[in-house]
Amino acid sequence: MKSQGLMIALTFLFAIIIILDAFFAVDFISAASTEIQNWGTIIASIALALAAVNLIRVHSRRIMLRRGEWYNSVALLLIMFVQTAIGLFDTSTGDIYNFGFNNIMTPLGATMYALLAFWIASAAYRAFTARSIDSAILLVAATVVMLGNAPIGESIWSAFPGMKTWIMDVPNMAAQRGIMIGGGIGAIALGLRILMGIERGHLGGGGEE
Amino acid sequence: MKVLQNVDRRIIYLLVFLALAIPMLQPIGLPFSINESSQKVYDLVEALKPGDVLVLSFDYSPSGQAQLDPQARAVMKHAYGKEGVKIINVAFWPSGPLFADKFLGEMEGTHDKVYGEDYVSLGYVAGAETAISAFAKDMHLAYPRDRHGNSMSDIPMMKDIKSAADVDLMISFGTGTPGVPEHVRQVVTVYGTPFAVCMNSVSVAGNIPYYNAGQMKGYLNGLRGAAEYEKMMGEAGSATASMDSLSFSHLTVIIFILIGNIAYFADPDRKKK
Amino acid sequence: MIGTWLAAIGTLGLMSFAIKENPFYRFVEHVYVGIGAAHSVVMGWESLQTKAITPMVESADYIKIIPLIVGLLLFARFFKGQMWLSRYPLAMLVGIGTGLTIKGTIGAQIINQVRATLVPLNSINNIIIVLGVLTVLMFFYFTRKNTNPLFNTSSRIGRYVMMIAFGALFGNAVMGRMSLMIGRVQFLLGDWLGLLG
Amino acid sequence: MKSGVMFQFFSLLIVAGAIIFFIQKARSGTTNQIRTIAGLEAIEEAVGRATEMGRMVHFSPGIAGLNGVTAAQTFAGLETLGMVSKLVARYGAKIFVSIRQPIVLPLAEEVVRQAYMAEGAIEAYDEDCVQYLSSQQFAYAAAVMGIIQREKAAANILLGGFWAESLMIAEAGFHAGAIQIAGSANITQVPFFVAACDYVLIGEELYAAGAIASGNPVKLGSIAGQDISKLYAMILLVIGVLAASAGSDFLYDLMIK
Repeated sequence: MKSQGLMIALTFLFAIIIILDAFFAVDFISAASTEIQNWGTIIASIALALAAVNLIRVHSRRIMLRRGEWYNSVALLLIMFVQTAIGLFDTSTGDIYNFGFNNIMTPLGATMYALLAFWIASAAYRAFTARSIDSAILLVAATVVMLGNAPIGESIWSAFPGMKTWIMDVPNMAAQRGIMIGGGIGAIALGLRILMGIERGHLGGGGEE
Repeated sequence: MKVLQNVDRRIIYLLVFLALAIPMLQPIGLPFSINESSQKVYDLVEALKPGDVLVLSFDYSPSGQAQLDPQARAVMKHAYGKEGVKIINVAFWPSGPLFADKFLGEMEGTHDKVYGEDYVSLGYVAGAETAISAFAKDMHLAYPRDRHGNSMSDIPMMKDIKSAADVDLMISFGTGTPGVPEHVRQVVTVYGTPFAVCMNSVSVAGNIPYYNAGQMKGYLNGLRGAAEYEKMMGEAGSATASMDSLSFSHLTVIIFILIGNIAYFADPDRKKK
Repeated sequence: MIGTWLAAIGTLGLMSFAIKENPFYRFVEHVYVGIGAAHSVVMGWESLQTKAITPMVESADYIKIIPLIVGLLLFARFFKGQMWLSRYPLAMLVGIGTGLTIKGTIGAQIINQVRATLVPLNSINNIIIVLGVLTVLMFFYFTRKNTNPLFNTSSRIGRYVMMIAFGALFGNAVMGRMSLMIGRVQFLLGDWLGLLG
Repeated sequence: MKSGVMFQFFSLLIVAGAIIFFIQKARSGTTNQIRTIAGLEAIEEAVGRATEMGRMVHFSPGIAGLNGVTAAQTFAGLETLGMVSKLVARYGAKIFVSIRQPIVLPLAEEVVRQAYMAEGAIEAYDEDCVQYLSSQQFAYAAAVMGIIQREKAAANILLGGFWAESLMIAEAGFHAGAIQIAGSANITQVPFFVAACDYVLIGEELYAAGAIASGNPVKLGSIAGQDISKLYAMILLVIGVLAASAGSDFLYDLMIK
């Protein structure tokens, strides 16, 4: 059963059930589509543990070989095991679990990306220049949008919010729609290449913008 | 001019920090207007009638919390104050349910909704777009139990609510993927559910076509959107308090771009680079 | 109280990266990765209870054993030579995902978007919108000769329209990034130091 | 058929048909002409300049891995890396490739080695020119910034999936005075590239660049099929807008049939 053909057939079958269900009202296809989508959520639930297993492998090796900053690996695994244990016994609605979530995970996650405020200011100062027509248009539009967003813009000139709204709803909308249509066609093409068995080894991803 | 280009980056960081911190300590309270897109979100919630079903989907993580928390707080307060509206809290990001719990905890005693009768927390289901699609298609099969372990069939308010077609308004608090496109693809397009979004600022520009096409009926833009919602509710909160900081940090960035460009164009070595 | 201090120490630890990459930063970063992974496991387990265990125990829906076993095959990748087994759950997930993308995209992102652009050319804004969408599509039209004047002009216009859009994106990104830092500064000055009214 | 989806269904048939047809046609050897992509053309100039100045070319294929929807960007980045390293080998310049995902490292090494081999310059290939720096997003960015500044890179080429680190790396390259060529399909990062770089590949241009650089017929065929689908959207648009201007909503109504 190592055959790639079988896997591609499986992928194809699951995809076609969902596509048919979208366009045709057939009871057993609808039921099958509902069932496999719920299967998908079950498999995805299990997949959430993969990262943890991977971390255990990487960091336990680092600790055993006393490589690099192995004590950080100890900290990583320790907090991972403790918080997981609390979560499994106390559930994620429990007070102890929420203590860790609210006082460790949330502030750290929030700070990680908050640093971008610094990076963007420094890049604005040192690198963002209007050296071509492209970048000149971009910087002018960006400045107007910034003045439309920040309350101080309104205090300087009451027309800024209106200008911002126009940029967002007219030229920005048009460009984003063109990109969206092109990107949508690209996504369908990628899907077709997967179903044709040409493109392999994809798994849906996602993250913070 | 060379000096201007070689200012230590840490000085820039410090200036940004001060631009944020000083207005917090010495607020001036610059006035701000309400964007039409935010007004629409408020009006959608305001127009909910007794018996209407509202779904609140918590699709963000700690990284987006600074923008999404104030939005969610304001919108939830508004929604839970609407008499007779049935509210379903769900999440398609793993941190979502914990945020929802936090706000429900804060609001305890301020509303007269009863768990199971008027509102329910379904919690998180993995699978991103697949989970969204499964939820929209059949909530009872997608969530055999709620977040507290109660069987779905034992929850009185869910008796007549089967799919997204029974929902009168869906609001997503979202910062990334899965987010707006996934909800539009699997919920709005299929069931025609009215949909509004509270999102982080970075996502706004790219999602505008959905707003223009009516697939998204309204949206809040980041912290500014939250402040506008607080203003419409008539209750200034943390977002309103941060508007001066937002103003001065923007001003700092604009001034930096100006100085950077002056230095760049005044640099005689520029052509030889 | 202890919680606020913990959060403040962590916040400052990560912020110290702005001054210089340092050992304390790396320690805090490891803690973050650890607790983040724990959160995924816990929420994954609760999702699994909701989706697979409850139906099997309460409604005797034993067919859920199939995805459960197939899902466990994901871990086969950690055993030498058994990697191929973990491709079965992936094949299923990819199949479902691809199906949902294809059927969702054609309506939401293509047909409905084109439809919303079918406006009469009776105002400047409508003309800009129609021309904008068309020229941006032209810009992304790749299989053509470089000498085609119609395409060259229109894709240049498309490029400029996109630059305005990128400016809008940029402006909003600045607001987003600043808001994140505002959240942290509010925490440090208010919740931790108690300096804010 | 369910109500309201007929037009979508037939459109899907047209789009899918065009894409499949052109992929099959390309597989059987038909080639398509593709418009030039300015950023891709500029790579030769950038490598030439680095050679003259005796400073290195920095390349990053982004921070995405080989799984998930963003993998396509990594592959497009690696395909262009092949072209970049051939030019580097031909001119006798120096290249440094920064890697964030361990799984991408062996692939990138192989691409560079193959390129040196193809140019008959394998003895000039430096094993350390492809390096894994860190798996953590910002630690990776900090390491890349350090390298670009220390070595005063003459060219900075960033092609692949980039997220929040994009502007940090682009700022470092700008400050080092490098010619910067960047591209990503993550539209949210493109504005920062436009503001700080000399040439930018926008969105799908990245995939087209990868297809051109590698000459992969399936990808080239897919691009041709996608273009036909875009043409279909444009035709609908033109007809519908003209009709709407003349007061007829027939297409507008037909599309929700």
